[in-house]
Amino acid sequence: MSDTVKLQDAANGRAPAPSRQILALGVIAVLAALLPLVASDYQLRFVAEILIVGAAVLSLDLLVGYGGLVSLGHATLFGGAAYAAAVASRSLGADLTLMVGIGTLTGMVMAFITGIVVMRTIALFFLILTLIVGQIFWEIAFHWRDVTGGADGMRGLPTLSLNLGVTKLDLSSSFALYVTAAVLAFAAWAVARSFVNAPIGRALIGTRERQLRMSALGYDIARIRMMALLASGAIAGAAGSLYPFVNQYIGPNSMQWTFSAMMVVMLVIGGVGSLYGAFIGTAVYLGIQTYISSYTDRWQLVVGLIFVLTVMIMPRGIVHGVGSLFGGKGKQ
Amino acid sequence: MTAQAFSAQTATAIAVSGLSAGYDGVQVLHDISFTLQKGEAVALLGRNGSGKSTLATALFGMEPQVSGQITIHGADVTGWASHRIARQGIALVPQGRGVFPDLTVEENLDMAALWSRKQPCRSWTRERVFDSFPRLAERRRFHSASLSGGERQLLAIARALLTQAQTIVLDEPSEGLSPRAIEEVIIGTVGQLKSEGYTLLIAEQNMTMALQLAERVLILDHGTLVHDGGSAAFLADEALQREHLGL
Amino acid sequence: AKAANGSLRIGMVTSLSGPFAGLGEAMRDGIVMALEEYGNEIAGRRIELIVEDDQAKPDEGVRKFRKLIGQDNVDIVSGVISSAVALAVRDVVTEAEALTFISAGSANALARDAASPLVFRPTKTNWMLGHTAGLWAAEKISKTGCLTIGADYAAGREYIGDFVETYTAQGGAVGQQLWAPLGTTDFGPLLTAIASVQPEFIYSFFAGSDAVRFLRQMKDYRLHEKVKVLGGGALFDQEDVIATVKDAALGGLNTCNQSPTAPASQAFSAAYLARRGVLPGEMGTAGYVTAQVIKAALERVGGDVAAKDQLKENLLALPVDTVFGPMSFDPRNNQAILDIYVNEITESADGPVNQVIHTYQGVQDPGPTA
Amino acid sequence: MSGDLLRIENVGIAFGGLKVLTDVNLTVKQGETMGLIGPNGAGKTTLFNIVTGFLSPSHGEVVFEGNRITQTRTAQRVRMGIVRTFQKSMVFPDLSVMENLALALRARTHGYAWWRSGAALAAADAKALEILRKAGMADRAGRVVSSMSYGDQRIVDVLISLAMEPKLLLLDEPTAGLSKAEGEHLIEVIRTLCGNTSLVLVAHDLDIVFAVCDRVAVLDLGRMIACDTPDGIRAHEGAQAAYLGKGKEAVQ
Amino acid sequence: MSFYLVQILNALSFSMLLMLTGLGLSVVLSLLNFVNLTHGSSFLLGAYVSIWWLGSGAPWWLAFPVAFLASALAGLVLERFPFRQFYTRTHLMQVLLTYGLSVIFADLMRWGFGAQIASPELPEILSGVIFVFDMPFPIYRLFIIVFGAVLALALWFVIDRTIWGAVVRACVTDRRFVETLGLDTKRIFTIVVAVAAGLGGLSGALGAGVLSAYPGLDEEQLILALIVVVVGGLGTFRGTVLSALLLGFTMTFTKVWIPEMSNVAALAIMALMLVIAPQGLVARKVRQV
Ligand SMILES: Nc1ncnc2c1ncn2[C@@H]1O[C@H](COP(=O)(O)OP(=O)(O)OP(=O)(O)O)[C@@H](O)[C@H]1O
Ligand SMILES: Nc1ncnc2c1ncn2[C@@H]1O[C@H](COP(=O)(O)OP(=O)(O)OP(=O)(O)O)[C@@H](O)[C@H]1O
Ligand SMILES: [Mg+2]
Ligand SMILES: [Mg+2]
Repeated sequence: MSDTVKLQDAANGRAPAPSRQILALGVIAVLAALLPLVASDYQLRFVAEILIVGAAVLSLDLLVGYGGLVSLGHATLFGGAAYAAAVASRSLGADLTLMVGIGTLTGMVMAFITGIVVMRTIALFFLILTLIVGQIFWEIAFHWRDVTGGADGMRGLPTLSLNLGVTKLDLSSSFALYVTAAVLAFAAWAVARSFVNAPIGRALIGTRERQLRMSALGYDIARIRMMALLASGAIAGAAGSLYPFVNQYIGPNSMQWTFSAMMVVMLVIGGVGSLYGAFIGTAVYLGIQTYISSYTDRWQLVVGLIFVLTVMIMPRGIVHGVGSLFGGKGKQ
Repeated sequence: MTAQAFSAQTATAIAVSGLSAGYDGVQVLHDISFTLQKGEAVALLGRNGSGKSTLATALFGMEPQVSGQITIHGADVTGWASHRIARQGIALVPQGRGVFPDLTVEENLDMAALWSRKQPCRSWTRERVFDSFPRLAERRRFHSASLSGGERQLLAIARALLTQAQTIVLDEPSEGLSPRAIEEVIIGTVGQLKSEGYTLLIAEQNMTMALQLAERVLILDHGTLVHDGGSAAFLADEALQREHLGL
Repeated sequence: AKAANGSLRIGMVTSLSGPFAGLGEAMRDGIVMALEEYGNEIAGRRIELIVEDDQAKPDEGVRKFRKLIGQDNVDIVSGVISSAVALAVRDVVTEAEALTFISAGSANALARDAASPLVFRPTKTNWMLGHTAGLWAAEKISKTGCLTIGADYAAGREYIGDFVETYTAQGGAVGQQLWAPLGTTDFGPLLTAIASVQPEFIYSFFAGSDAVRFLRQMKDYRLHEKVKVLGGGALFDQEDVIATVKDAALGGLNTCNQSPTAPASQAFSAAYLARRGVLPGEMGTAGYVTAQVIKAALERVGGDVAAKDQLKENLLALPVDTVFGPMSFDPRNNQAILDIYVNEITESADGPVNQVIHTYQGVQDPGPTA
Repeated sequence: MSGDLLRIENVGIAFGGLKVLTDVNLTVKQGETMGLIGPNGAGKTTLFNIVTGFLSPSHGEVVFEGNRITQTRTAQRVRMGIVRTFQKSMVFPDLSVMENLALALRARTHGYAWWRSGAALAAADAKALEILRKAGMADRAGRVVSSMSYGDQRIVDVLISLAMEPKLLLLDEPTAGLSKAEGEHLIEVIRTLCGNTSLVLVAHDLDIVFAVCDRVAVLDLGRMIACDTPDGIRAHEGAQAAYLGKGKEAVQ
Repeated sequence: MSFYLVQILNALSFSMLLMLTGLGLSVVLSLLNFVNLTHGSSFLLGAYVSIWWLGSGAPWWLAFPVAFLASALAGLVLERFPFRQFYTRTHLMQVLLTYGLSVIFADLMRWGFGAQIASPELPEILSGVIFVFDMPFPIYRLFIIVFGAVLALALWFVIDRTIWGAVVRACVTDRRFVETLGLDTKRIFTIVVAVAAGLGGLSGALGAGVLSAYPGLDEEQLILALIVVVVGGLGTFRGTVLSALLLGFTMTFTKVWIPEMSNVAALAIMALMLVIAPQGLVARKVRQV
């Protein structure tokens, strides 16, 4: 029996033993708990933003890393949910559970609509079709001035709160926002991980590897892809629902293709197919963008160089790159 | 400097010494040395995974080489780019056919003749190929992806011929061919080549067929060259066959 | 929290990349120019300027404002070209109670329901330009044969809407209204439509590369000689547009809070020309004006930036002399009340230039009541 | 009727005016092993494509267990129990052998499941391992398929199909590229693993075909020219001419 | 009547502009299967170079070959390093690499040519108008239509009608086997990438007369080009032309009839095309099994 288990692990590429994983999670939890003690308000809020955007990037990893489906329309799932939450909050108030619920649902609905359109395409065709569908959504948000505020976006939103029945917890402080984002990020990771380790996740990998073979095995490719899209949309939507409350603002930029492209870049920098790499990529991207530009006018040059160097030196992202630097083998 | 010019200079077609090669990290071939004289037909036998294909592609500089030296028609080609090696007058019929699927049959053939089109002596022309393989003539404007497995194999062989190379490495040419096609194409056409003075290295699983053509046998086992000798002696030695080929 | 005589930090967020990069550079040069003139010292305090890039994206703008306030501890924040960014940061600076000077983002809302106690706007609102253009058109051009064409986004809608409202209130009648998506590359189809309508004049709002392409293609289709163009200031921005399209702009009319030939701007225009090789457009001037207003505000409280209420009261009390012209602030919304120029593009020694042909004095946005 | 698993009725197909199959009729009985031979380009693979739904015929019907399936989608047919292998082996190159098999094993039970008990998964994995043991490949279970030799990849390809537990298994030259010994070994594996599955075997190695098949059908130029027991085919003049060429030493 | 005639001419010239932008990209993408996002940079470089050339007083018609050469040279250098290492990598890696490069180039060009919008001074012969009945139509746009058509024909001939197009396509399937036929694939790739970049520059030079040049134009054009090429279908040249015409005509006529929905309509048409033909308008149908 024991050799069965070993073989199975090798086969599935679940490299780290459970104990090591628990250790890693513990370390992260401790660091996360310590952060508020050392970070300023501004920095905490920045981390919260990283976690929220990171969760959306992680949901993109489901499609890119496991399904081989590079989407240039992912921001619409995120931004669409953000708009839905923002619009709802105006009349219903910004209760956390309500917002996340609405966001998740919107994300899934938009993923479903996108899915129906893009289902039969792959590779570059998928990329372009998601781009086009995303831009159509964007155009709608951009022109539906009565609801979305058009190019100016929406401001003046209520602050986020959590209704606990007896009391109402105000979540507008940086600290509360950070905690909320951290919980969301963890939940997103856990959901995504359970997805990729479940049979559906492996089937998704199968469609990436050899679509024809999958249909010869009797799998319904469209169904697998749709499920991945829905899962991804749900996570992106949940993340998106918090986004308006980080800045008390939501604008069409959060749905634009440039934001989708940014998410892809974040993902690749962090490491495709590792899930948690999404957070690292997001942190690095937002970090350099926010800090380097203070030092030099040529910051775009620096950012470009970083992209180029990343793919040349760490083709599989920071997650694997750093791993191999320290002698870890990373999974093959 | 044409391939013919090279073949004239020397009697050896392929000389390999101390060749080790493999894929990232995994060494597949271990210290292999052998020589093919001009005009020889040699069979390369071995079980699945013993490294026949690796050896064939390594000759063309397609696999990362660890050590050793490869000489083709008198020139030391170690470390050369594949196309330069090919221009020494050696051609490959890759395993699994390796035809270019979204090109038509004609385009596949024209491409093969592209480099050698300015050569003075061209023994194989498109017309001669179509004469020898009427099936391909019928399908000349079809994408080669639409061909059946065996038809692709024919195309791969025809393509190698059109490069005008005098030395041809065939990696499992009989795979997927019907008995009649083996008869006509391999024994017939390839056998004809042999009598025209071509040098042939034939990696095969179909021992019967290989031995009909080859007068010498090389056996690979786990990436090591374990036997190099005449066909007759090999056929007689059942212990050898059992040990390395599992017959 | 800092000693009144320590150095004082001014943060400016502007667009140094993205579609407004050229404008952002000009704005930055404007404020730097002013500060250099002041010897980097205002009201006895050394000035430290920190400039950040918002890429013309609201999210990025918010992040940069937060950074300036939360990490760099600046005393004053300023800048912003895009209206969307200005609106996006409104709640952030309000919550942080940061002293804010919006140099250029001109959405009407910031003078209305989005006005905020510590956010000053030493520049125009879109309404001020659309409204004056409506007045001018009805009075001086024609009450008929008007066609409007504008960029189809928030600012374009505001300009055209405000123009149409005033123009029709003055008895004008608007004919066809055309819209072009933001970032339109080919105006050909719309220009052909204009050619077939043959309007008396058109009122138009485009900015940046859209404006350049619109004017150039007007000329390509030989419409610039046939149809009078009246536009929002950005359509004929001296530095951003006219310097590029040159004689394709000749004969154009615009209403703008800035003009390189306005009396208040004479000295500045010369200095700017010497420094950057072009006459100033709105953004370069806006950068400079921001510094002028900050200087006035600080001097009126002796450099004590912590006394925000005092500063506000003193700033609202008296007009400030700026290169835009005399500027007073509306106590309801901290919005500047400005002279609006009607400029005509005429040939000059320095090439085509915005020549003031009329001045509407003391134009005030309707403000929160609108 | 009860014994007929698959009936191919008057099937024909043409590509751009080129008739590849003409009025092909063929019946595969329950539990039978049928050989399908014919020269290169005769249309064997094309016939498989039609039966599995990768192509739809210009005319004719495919009937499986009494149901017309000519218009049924591939995935649906697989779930009905028609499984094939590919002439050019088609595996999941970047996955391990185990994962390759697991994908096949889960396909019909819980391939889309998100939540599934560990026990169910372990059971499937154990089954995969069992299959590998029987095929003598248990030691290579964790190998990434793309790093295996060509022959081994072919075996994996066949194992994937067997893991589906099909009612009808179409094998397209499974032994091509394998040595005689290995080919025989593979056939052995197939026979031990497939139980009472009906097989259609395309192969150019007549020794194997004649040894394992109950009946043999011969395709030539898209027409079915014979369908008989191995002995009958050996004696069949037309089959001889079409398939074996003049020198007949390939048949002992 | 003349209104519609001119609108058709408008649509044609805009389509040609789209097609020109897509040409170079189409070559690398469908022949080499390499996602080259620096194509927008080539376009912008060509635009700047031609503007500079036209302003310098040198013979105007040389501006186009010069722009071609400048961009081709840049492409040549890039091909040597680092494109060469990336042909066999995944599209995603190619995207990140070339995107990073395009960001670098955008910044370098901004450094060199400034952030201000630049427009070329067209020569006298190209800046007039012709009148279709009574409606004006710029000669420069006619020039674009003719030039584009000629270029498209030439490329179509080389790619679809000579063996060299086939050779390059074969390289994508398996470069190693092309090498065994004695063909120097490295050189082939270098030439293709350089020519494609040159085409990008050339179309930038032509486009500048309509679009002007400014930081950000590279990205705008790149996205349009990507959409045009991919919707057209990879591996064929006709597809790019077809989809450029489709997009050009849709955008032109919706701008007149439903201006607010113009972009949505154009995007929706392109999406519809991909839904109907998931492999692009013109796809090579290849037997799969
Ligand atoms: N791309 C690759 N990466 C890693 N290992 C490989 C690769 N290709 C082959 N191998 C390994 O190299 C060894 C030799 O393979 P090769 O294909 O040369 O064998 P072969 O003798 O041609 O077998 P066959 O008769 O099955 O074609 C095998 O053990 C195989 O696992
Ligand atoms: N999509 C297609 N387009 C054009 N011709 C095709 C297509 N598919 C098959 N053909 C032709 O049909 C014929 C039969 O092909 P098929 O692959 O069925 O042969 P086969 O009997 O399997 O041969 P082999 O033993 O060589 O594999 C071939 O001549 C092939 O060229
Ligand atoms: Mg081999
Ligand atoms: Mg076949």
